[in-house]
Amino acid sequence: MSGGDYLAAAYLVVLLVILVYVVIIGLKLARLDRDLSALVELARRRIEAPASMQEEQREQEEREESRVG
Amino acid sequence: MNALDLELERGDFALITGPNGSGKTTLLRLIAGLAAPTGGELEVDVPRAQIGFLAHEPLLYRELTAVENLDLYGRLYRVSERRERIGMLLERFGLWRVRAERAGSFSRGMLQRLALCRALLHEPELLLLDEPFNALDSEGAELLDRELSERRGSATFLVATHDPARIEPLASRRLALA
Amino acid sequence: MTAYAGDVLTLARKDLRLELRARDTVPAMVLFVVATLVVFHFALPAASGDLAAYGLLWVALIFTSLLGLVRGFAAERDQGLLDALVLAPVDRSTIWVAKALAMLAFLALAQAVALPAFALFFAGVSWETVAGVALADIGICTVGTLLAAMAAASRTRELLLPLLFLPLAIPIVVGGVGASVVEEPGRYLGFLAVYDAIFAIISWASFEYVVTE
Amino acid sequence: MERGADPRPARRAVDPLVAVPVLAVTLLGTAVGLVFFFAPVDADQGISQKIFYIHVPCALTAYACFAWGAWKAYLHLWKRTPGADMESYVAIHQGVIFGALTLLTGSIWAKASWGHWWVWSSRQLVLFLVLFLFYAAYFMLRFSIDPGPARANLSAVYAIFGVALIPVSFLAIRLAEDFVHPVVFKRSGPAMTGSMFLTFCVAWAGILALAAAFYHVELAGKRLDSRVRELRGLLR
Repeated sequence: MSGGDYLAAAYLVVLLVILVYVVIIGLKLARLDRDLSALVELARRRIEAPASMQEEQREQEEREESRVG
Repeated sequence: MNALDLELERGDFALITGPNGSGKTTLLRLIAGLAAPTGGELEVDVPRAQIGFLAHEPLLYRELTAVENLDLYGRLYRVSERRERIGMLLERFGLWRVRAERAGSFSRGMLQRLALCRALLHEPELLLLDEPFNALDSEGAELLDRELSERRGSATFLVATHDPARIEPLASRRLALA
Repeated sequence: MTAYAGDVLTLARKDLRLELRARDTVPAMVLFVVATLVVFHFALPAASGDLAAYGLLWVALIFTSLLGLVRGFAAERDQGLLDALVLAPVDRSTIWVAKALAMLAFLALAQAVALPAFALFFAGVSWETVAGVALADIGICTVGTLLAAMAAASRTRELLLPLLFLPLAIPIVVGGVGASVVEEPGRYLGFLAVYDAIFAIISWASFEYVVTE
Repeated sequence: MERGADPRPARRAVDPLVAVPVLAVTLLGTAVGLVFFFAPVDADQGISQKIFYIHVPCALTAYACFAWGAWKAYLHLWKRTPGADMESYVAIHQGVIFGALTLLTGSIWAKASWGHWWVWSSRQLVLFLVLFLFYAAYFMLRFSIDPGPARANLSAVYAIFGVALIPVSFLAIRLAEDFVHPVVFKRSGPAMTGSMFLTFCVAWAGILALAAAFYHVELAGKRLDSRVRELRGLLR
């Protein structure tokens, strides 16, 4: 390994860490997107179904929530 | 524990009821200054030296004797005539004959009585009692009844319990936590 | 000042009385340090000489103090007593000073056996080493007591304290080993004193936030 | 949340979430250009000396992150600034990332110039090893306490210990050299010519901007998390 290879290795390592960081942030955004779409679904159902069906709603949400979470 | 607003004047006797987990203990810890509120404001204009706190835990050192425990707190709370006051309290709560025994050897009821002595040792203005009657036998419960009725009016009380029958007659304020 | 000192005395006496009554920390520390030194004897190859022995002495001292520190707030934590001490109308840093003094006493007792044992098993213990140990003990007890209170508030108590303590103990080991090994150890003793001063001030100023919300 | 009724978050003059990354990209772009095409090759060490332009900035940026984390910890403890605990945590998280980068690039540089992946006589490398252990314990502490005021206080106190540990450990490492490891490999401070110094400054500014970008992105991510939790609570 010549001096130049080490130099390339050093900068490559930094680039890799930056890319890993971007991937992590991307995964977080994907998870947030999934959570938010579940919540939008929840809100829509809440508006359509009157509050009186609250209890039955809650079980369904629990099941849905456990699938998403 | 969700939102709540509570105003207490000096001399009030507030009874806090509610099922387990409704936040009774949290409320007492907040007022005692052992927990920080995450929202809203909390104002307790009673100095720490004037607060007596009875928690689920007896807050006593198992390895120390009854007298040593009360002596420790007596010094920290700068109680005047400490020795006499400790003797009187142990007498009143029927613990005089076991005063030199390790708190670790006490039964749950005796520990609760000793904890009451600790909470009343420095004649606090504000008394926060969390489930004071549980683990007390009938004799202990009568001693506590007498103590509460004697001090009613001269001190401010906040008593949390989930069977309020015993304290109902003394209460001037009631707060039910959902 | 006397009220502050009075509270420290009350709390420290309570810790010493607890130890006298239960007698579980100091005997364990003494046996641990002597056993560790014996293990080190077998761990040292023949030609390793005195320098390695001094290094191992300090490893033994650091881990013995860890043993004591883990027990530091055991009584308060197991019986939820920190609430009672925090509620008492005392300056919260007195709890730290009193516990640090108690730890210092336990450590000194363990080292009163460890240093002669080291001299017997390995190599002579110079006055500089003893001075180094004394200064290091102050640093260990000031920082260690605060970290013990932190660990007591966490779920993984015994596991967490060594992780929190060892990085902060590296400078103490450097100062200590230097004091025992180098000809003119003045710089190392001075460094230990500086370490003690810096971390005593920070611990004293921040202990209140470790035990209250 | 504090934004009240206005559904669309108010647009601050310049949103750091955009400005800082843009600054980071431009600075790092010029820095890489300068390093490879402008900065002269070192006479005795050769091309591998150019690792200096990434290694030292990462180290200095890590110090800055730890110091920023301690500052936020101070604000949390003594000034009760809301949100300071989260900012302290994120800042220290950046510090550990750039600390790890310092260790990695440093060991590559050590291999290039002295043939060993780890060299105890390079003080800065050893200091980062100590700091890395210390701040790894910071995360262990944080993950072993339930979220709440107690965790915030303990993390803040520990963060302040960390920043005090930096100078103390540096002194300890220097003192240790006399008996632990007589100095064998000593890198004379690079006599920096004008162009080298310019490249170094641009590289450092770039790395600092990169850390700031990560800091803002992560903070925004954490804020989004708490908003989603809050929304879920409301709809529950």
